[in-house]
Order: sequence, then structure tokens, then C-alpha cells
Amino acid sequence: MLEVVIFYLSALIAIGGAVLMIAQRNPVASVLYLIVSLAAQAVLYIQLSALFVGALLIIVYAGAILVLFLFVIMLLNLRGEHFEGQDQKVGRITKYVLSGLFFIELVIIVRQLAIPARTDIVSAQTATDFGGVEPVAELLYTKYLFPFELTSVLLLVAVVGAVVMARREKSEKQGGV
Amino acid sequence: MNHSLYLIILLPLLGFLLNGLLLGRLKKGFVSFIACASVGLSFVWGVKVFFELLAMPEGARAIQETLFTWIPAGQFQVDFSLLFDPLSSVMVLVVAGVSFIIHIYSIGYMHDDPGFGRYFTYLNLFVFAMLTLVLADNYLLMFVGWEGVGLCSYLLIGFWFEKKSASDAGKKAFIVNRIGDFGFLIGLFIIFWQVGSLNYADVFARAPEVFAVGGGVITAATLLLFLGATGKSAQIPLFVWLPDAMEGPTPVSALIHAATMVTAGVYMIARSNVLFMMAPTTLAVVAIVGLATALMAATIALAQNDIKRVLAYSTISQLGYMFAACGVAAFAAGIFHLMTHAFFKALLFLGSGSVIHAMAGQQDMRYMGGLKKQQPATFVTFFIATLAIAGIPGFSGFFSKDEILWKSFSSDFGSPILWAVGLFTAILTAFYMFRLVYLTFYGEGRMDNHTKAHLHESPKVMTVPLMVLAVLSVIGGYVGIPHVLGGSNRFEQFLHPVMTGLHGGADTSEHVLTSAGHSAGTELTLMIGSVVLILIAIYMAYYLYLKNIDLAGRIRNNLSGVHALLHGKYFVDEIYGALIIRPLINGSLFLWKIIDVFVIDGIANGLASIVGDISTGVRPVQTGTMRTYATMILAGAVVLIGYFIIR
Amino acid sequence: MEQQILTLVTFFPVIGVALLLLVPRERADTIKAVSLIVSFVTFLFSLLMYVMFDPVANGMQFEINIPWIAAFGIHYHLGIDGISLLLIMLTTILSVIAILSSWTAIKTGVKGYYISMLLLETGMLGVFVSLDLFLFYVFWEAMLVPMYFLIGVWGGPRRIYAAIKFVLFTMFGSLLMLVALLYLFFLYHGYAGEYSFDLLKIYEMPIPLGAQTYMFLAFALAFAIKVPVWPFHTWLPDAHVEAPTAGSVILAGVLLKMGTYGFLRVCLPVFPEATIQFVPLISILALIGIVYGALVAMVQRDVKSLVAFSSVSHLGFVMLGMMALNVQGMEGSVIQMINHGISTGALFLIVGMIYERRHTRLIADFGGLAKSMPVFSTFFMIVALSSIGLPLTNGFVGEFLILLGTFKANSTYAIIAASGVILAACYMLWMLQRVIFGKLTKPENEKLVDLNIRERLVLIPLIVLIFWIGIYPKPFFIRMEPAVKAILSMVHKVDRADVERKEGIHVAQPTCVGTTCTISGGGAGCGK
Amino acid sequence: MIPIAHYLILGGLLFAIGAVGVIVSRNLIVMFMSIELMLNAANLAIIAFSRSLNLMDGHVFVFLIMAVAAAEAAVGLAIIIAIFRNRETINADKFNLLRR
Repeated sequence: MLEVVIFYLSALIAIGGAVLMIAQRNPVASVLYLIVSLAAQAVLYIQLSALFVGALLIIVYAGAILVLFLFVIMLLNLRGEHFEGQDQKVGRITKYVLSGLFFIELVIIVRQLAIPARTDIVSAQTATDFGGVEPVAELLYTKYLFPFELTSVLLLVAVVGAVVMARREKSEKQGGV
Repeated sequence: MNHSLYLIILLPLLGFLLNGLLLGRLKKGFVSFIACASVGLSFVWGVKVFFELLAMPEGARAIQETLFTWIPAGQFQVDFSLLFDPLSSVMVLVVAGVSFIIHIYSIGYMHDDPGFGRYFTYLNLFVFAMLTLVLADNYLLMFVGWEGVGLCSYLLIGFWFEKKSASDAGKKAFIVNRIGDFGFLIGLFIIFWQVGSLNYADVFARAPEVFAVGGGVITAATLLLFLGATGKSAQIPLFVWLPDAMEGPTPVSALIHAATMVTAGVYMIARSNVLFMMAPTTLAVVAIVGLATALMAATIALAQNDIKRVLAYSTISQLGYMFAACGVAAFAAGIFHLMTHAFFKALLFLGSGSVIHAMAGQQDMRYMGGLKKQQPATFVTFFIATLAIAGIPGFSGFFSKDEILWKSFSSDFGSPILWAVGLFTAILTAFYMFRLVYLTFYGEGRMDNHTKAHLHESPKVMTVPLMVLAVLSVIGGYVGIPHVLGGSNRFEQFLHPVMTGLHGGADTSEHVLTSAGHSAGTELTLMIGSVVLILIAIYMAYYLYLKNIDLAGRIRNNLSGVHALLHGKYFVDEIYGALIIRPLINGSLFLWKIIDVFVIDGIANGLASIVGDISTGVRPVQTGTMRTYATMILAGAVVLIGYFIIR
Repeated sequence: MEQQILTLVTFFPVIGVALLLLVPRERADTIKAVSLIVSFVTFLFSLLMYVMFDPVANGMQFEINIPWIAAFGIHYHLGIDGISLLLIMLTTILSVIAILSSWTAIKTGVKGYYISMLLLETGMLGVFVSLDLFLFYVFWEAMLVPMYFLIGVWGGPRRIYAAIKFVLFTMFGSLLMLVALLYLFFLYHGYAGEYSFDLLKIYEMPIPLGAQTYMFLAFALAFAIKVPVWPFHTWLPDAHVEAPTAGSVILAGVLLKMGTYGFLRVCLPVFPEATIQFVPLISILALIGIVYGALVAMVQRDVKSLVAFSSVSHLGFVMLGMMALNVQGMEGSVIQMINHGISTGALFLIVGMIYERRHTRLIADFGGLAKSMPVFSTFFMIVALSSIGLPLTNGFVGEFLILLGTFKANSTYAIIAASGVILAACYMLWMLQRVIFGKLTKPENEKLVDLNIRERLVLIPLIVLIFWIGIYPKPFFIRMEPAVKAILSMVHKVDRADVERKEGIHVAQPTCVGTTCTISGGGAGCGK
Repeated sequence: MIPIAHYLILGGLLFAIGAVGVIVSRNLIVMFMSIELMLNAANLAIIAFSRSLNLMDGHVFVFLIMAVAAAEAAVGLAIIIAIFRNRETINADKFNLLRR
């Protein structure tokens, strides 16, 4: 019973955070709502025994990535007034309808899925450390070693790319000085 | 026995190459030496081989020499090979001999021309091509020479290329000849696909088996060959190029457009006598076209004032005679006239060249007169040639022309009508030729004083060739004195082995075409009658153009319509221009501007612009804003997923 | 050596490209020298190949066949017969000449230009040596790229339009060809149980007539656009007029031959029944091309587009001869391909030479050049005369055989085509008259300098070839004869030895009696 | 016990909300965050499946996706900074360079 309460509560918070995030004019508030939503999702992860990934979600996403967003927003000193301009009403409604349709389709698909039997969820057979750090690490360093190592390359490229992109042009710099 | 026939054509070729490759680097003397020596040696070699030929038994007189295989394509094999038989021997001697004389004459005539070297280069090339034409032992090689002489004619007519009329005339000559060559080619195709060879020997041997006498195929083939001949030999309907060809230097007119090249058509028909004999329809066409041309050209010549144009129309007219001879199956008579004509017509042209030289380029007879005194040598030789062409007994033209007239009367293919037309033309010929002589050499000089002061006889290098030709114009006829005058017509006998079409190739000794059914008395009567009529014509010319010039003017005025028609050459050029050339050019412009640019390109570009328009229509979708694209992606996903769900 | 010579010849220019990449772009002279030497060495290799070639042997020579993409049955299969041999020789010679001719004409982007030229050479050679249809297609398309750049970068004022038009036209055809190629590929799998693009294997496969028709049309369209057969020719004048001189030379000299070569190598042997079915259509289009090209050429004002339209006319002859489907017609057609490469190539070179001096190609801007440039005019005259098929020049041999063969197949076609010979004389001589004859009326034309040593060197080999083929074409005919007979035997489905018997010249045939004998004669009608 | 379908539907809903955010918002940063949300929605589904199939490979995928998200965030934000420096705005509607 508690599980059900936790699930619906977290789900509600996750959805609410998401909706509020896109509804905000102020980007800082958006970031904060997204953090809320992610935190709720992390709860769901843990409920699904994905402890390690859930922790990562909080630490990496909320802790690092979204903070980076915040930094950028602060750096650019953005305000809501940057985004004036009115969409046409028809267009706006079309977009909502489209998204709604999309959601409905997803629901239909989920319903049509041959989902494995209920018993599979959190059953007694499940290893006690399912979703713990150790088993995930074992997978990462054995079966998925190569993709894992590739990730490092990806991150390196991303770092270099980010530096290059965000750097001021040389000429601009010299001109400034 | 090795006769080294190839030397006959190789020598002029070498002369051409030497002069051509070193053009502009040799002195004039050396150039003319190379040119004349090469042709002269070629002539000498021709004479040598000719005597070797004579030494052979009469039935086996033919020397064949294969140089190399030219085009081998499957069953189609053509060799570069030469044939020296009585017919080609006559042609070789005439061509090389007259060429040599004219080469010598040209040294004097072209002496001051800046294009001296180029002139002799072309001339040597011409001799090479012409000798190839007559020495070829198959039709294709003959065609090589055929087109080769056409090329040289083009180059030499347009020799003074800075004059638009000259290059126009050259182009016209080449294109009109091409139309004839077109017929020639198609004729060759028919022959090859029926007979399987283009070799004279093979073709003539197999023709009787393959073709039916009078059949459609052989008639078509020979008519097409004849079309080729009309182009080269300036017969109706393709004669229009020859008068314009007088734009070239006068020795060229003498050599190419009187003595040699234009007679190639006659040679070709005589060579193909086997084929033509099998197609009586064609023979009739040849005879009629030949006489019609002769008559028409003679009438035009009556009303021309340009000395060279008169001679040009006279050439056309005489060529018409030769064709008439071929048309009545008197091939030997045609070749005989070809030879005598080569002598006296070359002489006439060279003489007129001498006159023009003296008159500083003036060619209009209305501004000449009285040149007898200033140019005695020219006058005498010219007069001899005129007597010859008019057919005065004792001169070469008499024998050959009379032979033709008699054959057109008596031959199996002849008729009195043909004879009458021929005789009338002969009378006209005598009339206009003496008109020319009287206007040019007799009476008072009508040129301006400046020209008058400069009148002079031409240098030796020009007059000696005239004299040589004059001698030939007199004696040239004595090789073919007819039987009725006590001769034996050795010329015809000599050519007899080649004329297999007349006797089926069986017997070579007996003289078959003896005009059976006609007595010698008839022949003699007709001969005397024609001579008398010709003499009357000469007197009329004398009366009208020397005694009573006003009368000539009055006649002209009274018959102004006829005169305009004749002076305007029946307006054939204008008719061709309006019927063929204009529509062709306008049609081509239509094809280019309308069909090509507008329709075909329009369709291609139209398709392209339709695609372009569709793209432009669809382009607003690409707003460039990210959100629209994202919406599109979402919509795409919705549609795709929806499709999979519904399916 | 036997095995590798084709690879060597084909890819040697690529080695040159690699070398050129190492040369800095500023050193134009080095670049020119390297590309000239490379193309010349390629020519020497091809000469070696010519010497090693066995003129009388049947079948393909110097064959090499190694798997390339084995999974799809794609092989690196090269080999040549007499026809490809001659076209390869033509390509290597014209490449040397084209490179030499652009010595001073190209001033910008020298490096890219010569790289394009060498790549183009490999592309063209590849088409002629490929015996695997996939390989053939790869080369066919690969050669488009350098040509696109040659026209689009170094061309005249409307170069972009011309280049795009050229590429679009060609691509349109070759995409259809690709579809047919794949169909053929799967058809072969159905027939033999293995996947293969190998042309020699496909030759042996019988194809139902319906499928043949569609595939023939697809291939023929691709080739016809390239040839170009009327009415697909409109890219040609634009491309020729805008392309740089060397580009025009290669375009006219070799690229167009790829179309006719494609017909000979693919269409005729693979789809024999369809070929016979389409003979009238293609012949009539060829005839229209002959007459139409000549007429339109007559009224052109630009020398280069005149020559371009004359190409349409000449290529019409090539197609017509091929469609005669007999030995004479086809050999004439092959020799005419070579002739057209030589004569028209030379004409483009000549036009390029006066363009370099006067920066105009309008006929009206010239006149009297014979006075100021006698050597030039002589060359021009010789080449023009060979182009109109004067005997003892190359043009005559080709045109004569084509007409001879066509006459056998259909005398009406031959008569119409022969009128094209007259028209050729009209437009060429008229152009000659207006360009080199007449008075020097324009002061600019008086000061023109005659040809220099390099320009003479460019033209002389072509002049020599003009006369060589005109006077002694036997070596060429001997080499192409086995190949031509092989193709004909596949078209008519008879033994090689019987090809000629089919032509049936009726020597001493008594069937021809009276007036019943028709001009085209009896004998076995072609292909029936 | 909560049926797995619930997690999946929740993931779908979050995904749809993210999609709305992307197509409705004009702020580049908000659009970017919406994309992050969509990524996480997918992660949620993966985790749910992983649980239901009793396989941990899904966790590894999520881990890798997070790494990609991090990289993406780094580069994306750098691009936003660069754009802002040039155009003085991050209003997505102002950027239509792709047009023409």
C-alpha cells in the first residue's frame, strides 16, 4: 500500500514539476522545477530497485548538469522579456493536440505490449543487491567495457567542443584589448 | 614485267608534298621547277608505260598494279590498286600532257602573284588526284580521285580567297559537286551489294549475271552514277557551278574546268560502259540531258560578254556533246571528243588568259577589240582553236564532233532528232565562238587609252604552250579519221577492248559498231551539210559583229526578252536560290530557334522549372525556425506510430 | 605484365593525381609538367598494350578477374577487345593533347584543373576496360565529377548552367541504367543461382523479350543521352560552348564515345531481340540527328556551337552504322567513333586557339585569317575537310562504310543519311569561308600571331592520324574485326564464322531476273 | 504492486510534456531542459523494463545515456553561449538562418 502511495505521489510531483517547468517565464524557476521533477523520478528509480542509477540521477543530473544550466542562465543574465512574441492560437492548440495524440498513442502501445507477468516485479527471486553499485559496475567493466571506454572519449570530445564553442574569438579578444 | 605505274601518281604527289611542306621557304624558280618537273616526269613515265602497253597484244592490253589494301571490312575489300588500259592510257596522256603544258604557262601567268607557291602546290595536288581518278582500278579509288579533284577545284577557284565572289564560287563548286557525289556513292552501294565488289574487272565480269538488262536495279545504279557525272561535268541540273568557277586563275580554268576535271564524268561513263549498255533507259536520259545541256549552254553563250564566261558555257556545251555520244553508246567518240576538246579548249582558255593578261585583268569583250595586231601569237593560236571547236574540216574538232553527230544519227540508240539538235548546237557554237573572236581580236580597240598603251604580247613561257596546244588542236583529230574519209578510226579501235559493253567482251578484233543499215553516202551527205551550215553561221557572226554592228544591237533590242533570258542564264541560279538555298537556310533557322531552343530545350528547361516551382511552393514549410521543425518531427512521429497502431 | 597492364593504364593517372597533391599550388609549371609527363607515360603504356595486343585473337584479352565485393558477386573484372583497344588509345592520346593544349589557357586553379583532367582520364579508361557491369557503372558515374568541375569552374560565362545541365541529363539516364542493372543482376541470380554483374556471364543468359524491351530502353536511354541521340542532345551545345577547350576536346573526343561504346558493349549483346526490335526507332532518331544536326549547325553564329551541332550529326552516323547490324556498318561505326574523336577534337582545339587570341568565337568577328595566320588556316582546312569526309582522310573511311552497311540494311536510311554528307560540306565550307577566307576587315585580326611550336605540336599528331586512318586504316580494321563479329554473332545468334554469310551478297544469284529485283536485294534480312 | 505499465505510461506522459516544452517554448534553455526531461522519461521506461525483465543491462544503458546527456549539455550550453554572444538573444524564433 505504501508503495502505491509513494508511486502516485512521486509521479504527481514529477508530472507537476515538468508542467511547471515549461510553464515558467523565468528560466531559473524552470531549472528549479526540473530539479524537483528529477528528484521525484529518482524516487521512482529507487522504488524500482535501481539504487545506483537513482543516486546518479540526483548527483549527476540535479547536482551537475542542472547547476550548469543555472550557471549559464546567470552568466547570460536572462530575463523573461527576451521572449516576447505571440504564437497564433490555432498553432498553439495544434501543438498541444499533437502532443496529446502522441501521449495517447504511447498509452495504446503500452496497453498492447505483452508485458511480463506481474510476479516479475520485485519478486523474491530477485537478487538482494539488484541495482546496487557492484553489479552495475561488474557489467560496466566486463560486458560493456568498450562502450564505457568510448563514453570517456565522448566526454573528452564534448569538453573540447564546449571549450572551443564558448571561447571568444581570438580577433574579438585582441580587438577588445 | 614491272611497270611501276605508281610513279605516275607518286611524282605529282611528291611535288605537292615538297612544295606544300616547304611553302614560303623556297624561291619561285625552285617551286615552279619542282612542280613542272614532277608533272613532266609523270607524263614521261606515262608515255613510257603507254608504249609498253602498245607493245602488248591487242586483247591483253591492261596493266594492273596493287599497292596495298586500303579498306578491309569483312567481305568489303578495297585495294589501292591501279589499272593502265587503253582508256586510262588516253586519259593519263591527256591529263599529264595538258597539265604539264599548263604548268609551264602558269609560270608566266602567275609570276607576280603572292600566292605563287600555294598555286603550284594545289596544282600538283590536282594532277595527283586526277591521275588517281583515271588510273584507279576500282570505283572507290576512282571516287577518291573524284573528290580529290573536287577539292582542288574548290581550292583553286577560291585561290584569290580575299575576293568574296571567288570563295563563294569555290564553295558553290564543292557543294554542287557533293550533290553529284551523293548520287555516285549511292550508285556504288547498289553495285557493291549486288555484285560484291567494286573492282572494275569483277563488276564488269559479273554484271551480266547479276543484273537483268533494262532492269530496275541497273537503271537506278546507272542513273545515280550519271547524277555523279552531271555534278562533276556540269550538266543539267548541276551545271551552275562551272560558270562561277571562272573566278579562279585562268590557267586553272583551262586545266580543271575545261580540259581535265570536268571530263571525269565522261570518263566514268565510258569506263562503266558495260553497266550503261545494260540500261537503255539511262542511256536515253544521258543522251537527252547531254544534248539539252549542249543546246542550253550554247544559247546562253550567245548573250554573254565576259570572255571567260563564254568559254565556260562553251565548255558546258561541249561536255553535253560528249554525254550525248555516251548516250548513243558511242563511248569511244565521247572520249575522242574529250581528248580533242582538252586540246582546243585548254588553248582557248590559255589564249583568253593571255588576252586578259594583256588587258590588265579586263574580261569584258565589249571593251576589247583589235587585239590581232598587238598579240599575233595569241591570235593565231586562238583562231586555230576556234576553227577546231567550230568543226572546220581539217581541225581536230571536226573529226570528233562529226563522229558524235554521225553516231547520234546512226547508232542503235540514236535518232534524227538527236542529230538535228546536235547540229543546231554546232551551228550556235560556231556562231558564238566567232562572235568572240571578232569582238576580241578584230575591229577597233574599245579599251581605254591607258590599257591600250600597255597592250603587249605575252612572254615566251606563255606563248610556247599556246603553240604546242595549237599543233595538238590541229593534229589531235587525225588519230580518229572515220572510215568514210578513208581513215580507219584507229582511236576507236584502240579503245575497243575496254568497251566490253558493246561486244560482250567476246571478240576484241572485229569492229562491231559499224552503223549497220546506213550507207557511207548518208554519212558523207550529213557531214557536208553540217559543214556548210557551220560556215553560214560563221558568216553570220562576221556580218553581225564586224560588218554591221548596229544590226546586232537592233536584233538584241527587238528580242530584249529573249536576250534578258539568255544573258541572265535562264535565271537558274536565282531559281535554285529561291527554291533550295533560301528555304534551306530559313528552315535551318527555324529548326534552331524554334525546335531546338524553344521546343526541345524548352521541354528540358520546362521540366526543370516545374520541379523548381514545386520546390518554391513547398519551401514556406521550411521556416527556418527550430520550433516548427520540432513540431514537424513530432507530427511525423505521431503519424508513423498511428500507422503502425492502426495496421 | 599481361595481367596488370590494364590496371596500370587505367590507374596510372591516379598516381599522377597523388603526385600533384604533393606539389604546392603556386608552382604551376611543376604541376603542368607532372601532369603532362603522367599522361604521356599513360599513353606509352597504352602503346605497349597496343603492341602486346593480339590482333586476330577472338575474345577478351589481358583479362583480370578478382573478387571485389564478393558478397554481391562484384568483381574487379577488366579486359579489352579490339573496340576498347582503339578507344583506349584514343583516350590516352587525346588526354596528352588536351593537357598540352591547356598550357596557357588555364590560369586560375591550375592544380585543381590538372587533377580533374587526370581523374577524368582514369574514369574514361575505366569505362572502356570494365567487364563487370557494376565496375562499369562506377566508372561511368565517377567520370561525371571531374567533368562537372571542368565545365563549372573553368568554363565560360554560362558555365554553371551548362555544368548542371550536363550532370542532370547524364544522371537522369544513368539512374534508369542503375535500375535496369539491378534488375539484370537479380534476373541473373534467378537464371544461374549466383549473384553476378559479370558482363561475359550475362551475355550467356537468355532473357525473355518483355524484360529485354524494358531493360534495353533503360540502358539505351542512358547511352543515348550520352551519345547524344536526337532529341536528347540539348545539353551538348551548352556544355561544349561553355567548357574550356580541353574539356570540349575530351567531351567530344571520348565522353560521347562512352555512349556509343555502351550500346556496343551492353545493349546489343545482352538484349539482342530487343535491339532488333528497336533498330527502326534508333535508326530514325539517328537519321533525324544527322540531318537536323547539320542543318542547325549551318546557321550557328558561334564556331564552337557549330562544331557541337556537327557532333550531333556525326554521332548520328555512328549510331546509324551500328544499327545496320552488319560487319561494314559496325566497323564503320567504330572507326567513325575514332574519327570523330580526332577530327572534332582537333576542331575544338583550333577554335580554342583563336579564342585564346581574340576572346570571341563569333563567326562574324573573323574573316580573312588565311592572310594573317596561314599555318593555322591550313590546319583548320585539313581538319574541316576530314570532318566532312573527304577521301584519304579518316572521315571518309568511316562514313563510307557506315553508309555502305546501312544501305544493305535499309537503302532509304542510307540515302537520307548520305544527304547529311552534302549538308556537312555546306556548313563546314560556309564556316571556313567566313572565318579564314575573305578580306581582313577587322583590324584586330590583322595582328594575330600564327601558331607557336606548342600549338603545332598539339595539332600535328591529330593531322597524322587523320591521314593515317584515311590512307591505311587496315591495322585498325584488323584489330576490331573479331570484336565486331563477336558482337554481331551475339545479336544475330549465329556462329562467329556465319556472321558474314548472313549478309548474303548474292554473287551470281540467279534469283534476280527481270525487273523483280529490288534494290535492297534478297538475302537474309537482318536478324530475321 | 504497481504494474509496470504505470511506469511506462508515466514515462510517456513525461515524454509528451517534454515534447510540448520543446515545441511551445521560445527560450532555448527551456527547450534544452525539455529535451533533458524527454531523455529522463526514456530512462524511466528503461529502468522499469530492466526491473520487469530482471536484467541489469538497462541500468548500464541509463548510465551511458546520462553520460551522453552530460556531454550534450556541455556542448549545447556552449553553443547557446556562443549564439548569445553573437545575436544578443536566445529566442529560438529569432534564428532562421536555415531559411534560404
